[in-house]
Amino acid sequence: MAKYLTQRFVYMVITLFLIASLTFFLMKIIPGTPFSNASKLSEAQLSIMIDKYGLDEPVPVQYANYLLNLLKGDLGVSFQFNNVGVTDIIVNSMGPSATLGALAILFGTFFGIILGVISALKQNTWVDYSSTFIAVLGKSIPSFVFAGLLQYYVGVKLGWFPVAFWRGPEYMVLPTIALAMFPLATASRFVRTEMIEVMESDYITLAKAKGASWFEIAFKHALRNALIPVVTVLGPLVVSLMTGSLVIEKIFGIPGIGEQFVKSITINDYPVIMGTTLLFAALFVVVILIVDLLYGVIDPRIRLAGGKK
Amino acid sequence: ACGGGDDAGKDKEGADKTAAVQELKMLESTAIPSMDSVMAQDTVSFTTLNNVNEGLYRLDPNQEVVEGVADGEPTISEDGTVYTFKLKDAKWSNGEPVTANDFVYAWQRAIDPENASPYGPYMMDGKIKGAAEITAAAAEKKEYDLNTLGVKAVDDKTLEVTLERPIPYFKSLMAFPTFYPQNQKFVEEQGENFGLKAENVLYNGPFVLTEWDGSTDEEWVYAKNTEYWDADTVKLEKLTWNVLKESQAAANAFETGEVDITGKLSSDVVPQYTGDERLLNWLEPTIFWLKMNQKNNPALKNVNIRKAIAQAINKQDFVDGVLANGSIVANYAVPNEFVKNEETGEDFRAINGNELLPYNVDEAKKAWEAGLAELGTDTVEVRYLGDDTESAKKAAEYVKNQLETNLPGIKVTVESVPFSVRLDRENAQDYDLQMAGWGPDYLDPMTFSDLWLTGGGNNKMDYSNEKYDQLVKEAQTTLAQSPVERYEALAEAERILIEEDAAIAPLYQRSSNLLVSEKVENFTYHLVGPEYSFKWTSVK
Amino acid sequence: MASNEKLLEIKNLKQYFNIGKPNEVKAVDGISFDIFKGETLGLVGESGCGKSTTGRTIIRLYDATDGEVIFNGVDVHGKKKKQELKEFNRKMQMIFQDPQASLNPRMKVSDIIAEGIDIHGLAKTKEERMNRVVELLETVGLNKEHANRYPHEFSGGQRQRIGIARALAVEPEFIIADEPISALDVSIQAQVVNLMKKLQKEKGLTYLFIAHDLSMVKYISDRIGVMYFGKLVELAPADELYNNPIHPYTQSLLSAIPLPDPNYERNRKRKSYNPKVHNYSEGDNVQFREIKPGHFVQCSEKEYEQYKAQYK
Amino acid sequence: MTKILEVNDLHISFHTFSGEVQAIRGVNFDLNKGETLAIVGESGSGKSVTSKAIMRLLPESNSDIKNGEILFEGKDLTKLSDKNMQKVRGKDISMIFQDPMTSLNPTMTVGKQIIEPIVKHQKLSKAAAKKRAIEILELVGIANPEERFKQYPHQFSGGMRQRVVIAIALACNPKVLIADEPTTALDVTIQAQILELMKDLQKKIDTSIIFITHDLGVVANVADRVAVMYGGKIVEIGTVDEVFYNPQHPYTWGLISSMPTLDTEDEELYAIPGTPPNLLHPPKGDAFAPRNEYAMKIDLEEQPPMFKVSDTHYAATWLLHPDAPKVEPPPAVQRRQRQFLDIKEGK
Amino acid sequence: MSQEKIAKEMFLPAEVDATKSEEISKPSLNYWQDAWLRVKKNKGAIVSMVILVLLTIMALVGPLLTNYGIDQQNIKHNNLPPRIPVLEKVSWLPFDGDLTRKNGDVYNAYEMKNVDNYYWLGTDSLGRDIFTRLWKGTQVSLYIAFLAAAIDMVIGVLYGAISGFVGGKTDNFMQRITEILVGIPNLIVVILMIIVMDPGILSITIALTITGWVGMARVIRAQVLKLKSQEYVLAARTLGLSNGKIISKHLVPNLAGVIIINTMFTIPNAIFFEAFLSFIGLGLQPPLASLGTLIDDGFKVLQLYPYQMIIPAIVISLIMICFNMVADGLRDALDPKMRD
Ligand SMILES: Nc1ncnc2c1ncn2[C@@H]1O[C@H](COP(=O)(O)OP(=O)(O)OP(=O)(O)O)[C@@H](O)[C@H]1O
Ligand SMILES: Nc1ncnc2c1ncn2[C@@H]1O[C@H](COP(=O)(O)OP(=O)(O)OP(=O)(O)O)[C@@H](O)[C@H]1O
Ligand SMILES: [Mg+2]
Ligand SMILES: [Mg+2]
Repeated sequence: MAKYLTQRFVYMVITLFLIASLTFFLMKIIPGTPFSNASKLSEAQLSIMIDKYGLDEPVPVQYANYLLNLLKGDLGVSFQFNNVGVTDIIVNSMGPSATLGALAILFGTFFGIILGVISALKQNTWVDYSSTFIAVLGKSIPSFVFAGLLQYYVGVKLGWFPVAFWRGPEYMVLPTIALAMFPLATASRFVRTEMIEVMESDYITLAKAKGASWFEIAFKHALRNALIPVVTVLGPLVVSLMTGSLVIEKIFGIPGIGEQFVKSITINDYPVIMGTTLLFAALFVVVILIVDLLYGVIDPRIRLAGGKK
Repeated sequence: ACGGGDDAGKDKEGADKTAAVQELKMLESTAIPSMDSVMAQDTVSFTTLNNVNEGLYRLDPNQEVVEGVADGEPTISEDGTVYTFKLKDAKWSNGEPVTANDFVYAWQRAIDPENASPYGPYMMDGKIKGAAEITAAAAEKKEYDLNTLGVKAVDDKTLEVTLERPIPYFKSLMAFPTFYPQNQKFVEEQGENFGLKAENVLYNGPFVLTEWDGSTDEEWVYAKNTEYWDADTVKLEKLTWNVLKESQAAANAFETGEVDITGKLSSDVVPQYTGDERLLNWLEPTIFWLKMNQKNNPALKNVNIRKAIAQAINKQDFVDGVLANGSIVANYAVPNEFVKNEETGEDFRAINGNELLPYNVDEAKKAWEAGLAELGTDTVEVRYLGDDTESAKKAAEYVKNQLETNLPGIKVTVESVPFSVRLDRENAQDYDLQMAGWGPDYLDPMTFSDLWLTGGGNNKMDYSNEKYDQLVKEAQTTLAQSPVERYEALAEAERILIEEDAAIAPLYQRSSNLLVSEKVENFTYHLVGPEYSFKWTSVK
Repeated sequence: MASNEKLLEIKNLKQYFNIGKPNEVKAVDGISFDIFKGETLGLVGESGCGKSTTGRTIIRLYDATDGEVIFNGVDVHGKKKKQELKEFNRKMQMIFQDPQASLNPRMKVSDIIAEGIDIHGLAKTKEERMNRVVELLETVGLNKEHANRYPHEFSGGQRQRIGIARALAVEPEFIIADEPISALDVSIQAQVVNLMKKLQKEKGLTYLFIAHDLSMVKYISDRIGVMYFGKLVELAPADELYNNPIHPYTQSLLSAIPLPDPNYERNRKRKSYNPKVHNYSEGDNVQFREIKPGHFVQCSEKEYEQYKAQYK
Repeated sequence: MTKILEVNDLHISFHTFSGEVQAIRGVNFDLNKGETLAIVGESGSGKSVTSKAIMRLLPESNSDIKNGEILFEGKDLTKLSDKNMQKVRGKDISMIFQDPMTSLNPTMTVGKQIIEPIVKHQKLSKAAAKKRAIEILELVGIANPEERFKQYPHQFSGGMRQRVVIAIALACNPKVLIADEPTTALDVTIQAQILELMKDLQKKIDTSIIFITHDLGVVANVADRVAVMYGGKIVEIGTVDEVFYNPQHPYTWGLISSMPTLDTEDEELYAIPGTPPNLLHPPKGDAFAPRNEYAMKIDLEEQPPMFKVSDTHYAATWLLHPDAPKVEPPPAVQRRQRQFLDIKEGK
Repeated sequence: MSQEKIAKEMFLPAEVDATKSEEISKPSLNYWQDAWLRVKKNKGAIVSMVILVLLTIMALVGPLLTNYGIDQQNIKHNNLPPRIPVLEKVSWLPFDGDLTRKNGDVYNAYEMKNVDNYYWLGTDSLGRDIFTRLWKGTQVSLYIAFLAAAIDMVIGVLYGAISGFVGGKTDNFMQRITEILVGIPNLIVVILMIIVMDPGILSITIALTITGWVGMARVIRAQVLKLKSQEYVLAARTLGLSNGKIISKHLVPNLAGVIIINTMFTIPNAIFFEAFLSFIGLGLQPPLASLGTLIDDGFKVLQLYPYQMIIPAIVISLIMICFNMVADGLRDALDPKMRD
């Protein structure tokens, strides 16, 4: 296990290194300056600013500096915010995004799983068809449309929940629902397919033969096995939530990292772009690792074999 | 500001019965990037600074320059280049007095190349004596001395400023946050942290900033500054800000009472509120125009072609049908309702009116034929550079369609790029037509006129007309102190620019729209620099 | 039937998997035996003992870890030219266990059977090719209507016969049959076994017949080898092995097989095998030794003496 | 001898893409207390469907019990509510499946899987159930039961897993145990152990066993009585000696003589020609007729009824009709019949 | 036995031809025909296919059915709701040109603007005919989807097949690469690619492709690994078939099902992703429209002119639903596990 983890760790570091390098060089190709009011600056002034941010050094030197700073855990300073460290920006805006993402994934997968289980058990009945319909809608309606509709109809028209901001639990309801639609749909589709397959397996027949009730069969025996492949899609799902949340954050005025990221892209705030990319990537590889470890939790065969093969 | 909280609490209780609670909620489109007046470079920062700090002067609800820290009018030297300001007994929120040295310190910081303040040199170079030299020296990596900047504390309460040349609008410039004072001791104490959070800033304005956790915080609060010299005027006890970028969401939040004032709304949302009294609409001094780059495309060197393009776009349809937000057709290069002649009180636009090379398909076609004949071709291909925002894309589609419909033989390729890329390509002059907008930083036509000087920093389209240059130069120098002639010179320059040379093709002057709840009284917006002042605002 | 001419000599063949890794498997661990022209050598043993691996290594599906496979006097695993390889591929063929998995579901029966013909250019024209296919189909008891059908349309027994036809198409001398009947129904097994026997008679084929159904193995084989954990533990003529099993594992195996004879079953006593009974020590030279003429057993020197005395 | 289970005129169909598969077309048999009834027959003849029907484990979506009753201690299982059926399953009737590798839940400890029916049906406390489970594990010959209790199926070898499956099936001392090819996936040596184990346990708890297999050797080993199925019907049923030594149905003949015994010599094996019937369109007459070299015209026209051979022995072939001509069974069968006479005399 | 007497001659030996029982009564069907039969039984899939075909046809001919050009603007006619001749008389259908104000007033936009034309699905803010643009947008969205799917198919299939077939060190190495690629969040690559390149269909497609193929590659690799050790492949090797032939004759045809199914799932993803990119402003260049940009445009005026979003949203949802249904149907039909 320890060996497996070390190996994974090495891959993670390599991945992150590659991503860091890739973004760094991409940043160098991207046209445009990071100075938002460049049109108002004189040449002399621009050169002073370029000098200050070290953008005039040869690219390899910049690269080396960047990597060195990275090693020290220093992600640099934002261009858009005066003197604000990228780390601070990320730390501050991560909170709402993480909360929202976590809520959505919990809510989405939870209901997705329930929906999936039900439609698998009631295969080819109206229950199944309507949950299929919900799932397909959830996958086909872009989340921003969904968010807009929720905001207007549930927020403004019905007035059930606040329409924007991030101040407390009631503020989380609408964005969570909007963001959860996709994982919900994905999870429910996956669970359904897997459940149907699992329900046909011998050990389920054996469980039936033992006299287990359908509830026990579905939730004690089948679900766990059906979840093994679902966990695989969970990883990318978590990441798709981060990307999805960028839209949701925009619509609901949530001070999250997705919004921050898009903004930094539009104004070429290199340090923030690179920092956020690295963070996303790091999150991603960690999530994938967690998913792999989760496999072990769910599936004892893998746990004891010491890692997935 | 100690004890201020308690007072506010008391007031609130009392107010419940007698008067309305003096609290409002407002929206902004982004968080506050900087609370260091020297480093600030965006409207959100400027607006905040304007409400929690104060310079020598400030703008009032009528866009007039009124007293800030300065006590009365400055004394101006004969040649109009030395200004001496007397200061009031204003206080910083830590109790220290605001002194002349605070201004000197702040201005020097702003010009100091070490800090690379984006606005310092922009606001000072060519205006404050010695500023341009410092910047130039630093750019060439030479020695420079901050003390050569033309600003001096004669004593604690007297500030002397030396200008490069007479600047008629200098007083209004003093309302701009880059020229605000800073408490040297506090700034140096704070070091790196200065301006990062609410507690790392000193306040001398009508409000203090509370609950601001730094640049990523999307919710912040103004509280009344009881130490402010004019605290009696300030009614509002608390103003809560939130960031909400999507206009529709903002309108939704407004509808549910979540906020009392929205930020500026995009034009998509505005039509929903046509005829609604809560919709506040005013004309911004921001013009959008097509820059026609004469560098690359030979066709655009031809004045007839440019005239054809300028006259071929139905601007009225565009502002009515597409924008539908109160924006108006612009057949000019200096905005309407922007500046008035000090002497006559007449709007600058009164001179040239709104008829410089207006939409006229027949004329456009004529010019087009003529131009094509001169070029000896019958097709012209142009690249159109624009932003990649929704509204910019819409404008692009419209312009492309208009040109291609009205000018047979033209082919427009639209390139929508992110803002930073557009700037980059503008700097590289890598475009044919560019949809760009310009908003002023101070209240003077010059902020628009000097754009088109030969080799000017913002020309970036190889436009050059000696007569134009001469007129603008005169306005900057010899005519600086004779407002009427000066305006006439600038108006003539504008006429040359548009009517004779068709250097740019103005499209529209933008209008701002926001939703303001009926209970808000004296909501104050500005045309340059900071966007809003809440000093005079109250709740009904 | 069987001659004394060696068709195949296997010398100390080893096949290890995942060498050097923690999950190294010594699937075949040094086995030696000969197969004579025209005979059927049966190979039995419990699941996972390396029977299939032996077969697959012989036919070069795996590269042997060590040892030699000499076919018609030529080392199969030596370096080979393309042409030689092709020749070898023609001479030696294989029939697989799972009649479902061994036929490409996307190919027509005629193409499956003709695959070898195509590869080796055994038919000049389309017609000739088709004639060959029909001939082969008839050889295995199917008819030409079947040629244009897909494998899933056939029953298990029919599929297995198609597999045999495919092997026969290249006119091999030697066929490795890896459990050709274990996936088939009892009522159909006989069809295949009869067919294999018939083909052997007609074409003088040599078989390596891998199975774990001992009564069928005994029925079809001339000699039988018993494998245990990658090693050959006993090799003897079929009757001899059944009547006089020497190695304790063979004895245990034989005693475990139920026969369709209730009376016999009521009296059968099962012996169990524990490898510890050998009590081999470090220095024991455990080897394949001939106890009786043609009857080989894996044993130590001591056991050898003991067996010899016992089975005079 | 008390009848514990009785299956009467069972007809089962499946609705599939291609149409209605008449998998079971009138099956009758009964099971006595304490006996082992083996059901043999080739693949697809309906053995598993019959057993699943008893357990009511057929897929609800496409299976259809068209007719017949399954009487367990007098009550008709086909009419029980789902709830009541759950009480029967695992407690009164339990089942062992073919593949030990797939019939255990890979994500549940073995112990939990054994405990489940005990807690459910015997209403024991968790602790008591665990004790019982460990006893049973010991009973089926698993060493270190405490240790093994906590392990997962993949940590068990195939033979051990099958023992666990048996342990589960026996956990509540069922009255009927249905074993559907319980040893097919196992090695002969392990198979032998499992068979011995089952026989031992049967003696201890006096269960009736329905043992499904197509290995006649195994049948000979375990069965008291044998039912031979073909094409969705039972074509011959009798005691093990009767079926093995005096088979009457030509299919049974084929089956028995296609297996070489250890002393079958060089002669060609008897092979049943052709392929099994397509139950989508079952033939009008005897399903076996197309493969039957003794077929008569009536075989093609009408399905044969069960003819009584002895009190315990019945076969469904027109050959037993008094009007039918006497035919010579294949040599292997004749040999067996002779053996049968010997045995009878020996008694 | 209560049977009537059976005639004697019935007991005469019957002519049974054993070979006859080897005959196969079913008509010969190859894999695809068989799969098609199954798909045909799946009504949802068939209806979906028909809808998709119709949508594709409309995407091609739709823009030609009106007199309006894709980019033909008439600002005076902007923001008109749908109005269709004849159907406008049917009061419960939303094709009468009526609009509802925020305060609930209903007015006829056509009358108000004095427009006589019929815009079947209304006009947008630039006065362009939505019907025309809708089909153009569908065309572009489908194009993006198919292109992305095609590239994904080529790269993913090749990569996976090579990795799986060659195996050993190569496989190990290639696996590491995909692992790392998977480690890079999709969105980041896409966004970075799009800002580095000029925005437009091509860059969207390339961006989509860069990471999109990994999933396919993994599936294919797993499948190839499985197929590689299938006995029929072994059989071909014992016959001396070359690797190339093994791939083309044995592997590729057996991978086809998996490839098709995967592609069916890729397509809606691509469409969805393009819509998402449009929303964050990284989508197509005007005046080109895709369903994504149409929805995005419409979204902005949802409260005023709901039809501008609802119409393209219906089409995109329809496409998504149909592809999902077809994919599900194909999976059921092509998956060997589901065969009876
Ligand atoms: N390609 C391979 N890689 C790793 N191990 C393998 C491979 N092929 C076979 N083995 C291992 O080698 C051993 C022998 O396997 P083999 O298939 O030869 O057994 P067998 O006697 O044919 O068994 P069965 O009767 O089940 O077919 C087994 O432990 C198996 O797991
Ligand atoms: N769920 C099902 N759907 C459709 N047909 C089925 C189903 N289950 C069984 N059948 C059909 O019923 C018939 C009898 O099947 P059954 O499983 O009982 O055979 P079996 O005698 O157990 O065979 P085997 O020895 O292969 O296990 C077969 O033709 C089979 O195809
Ligand atoms: Mg094998
Ligand atoms: Mg079965």
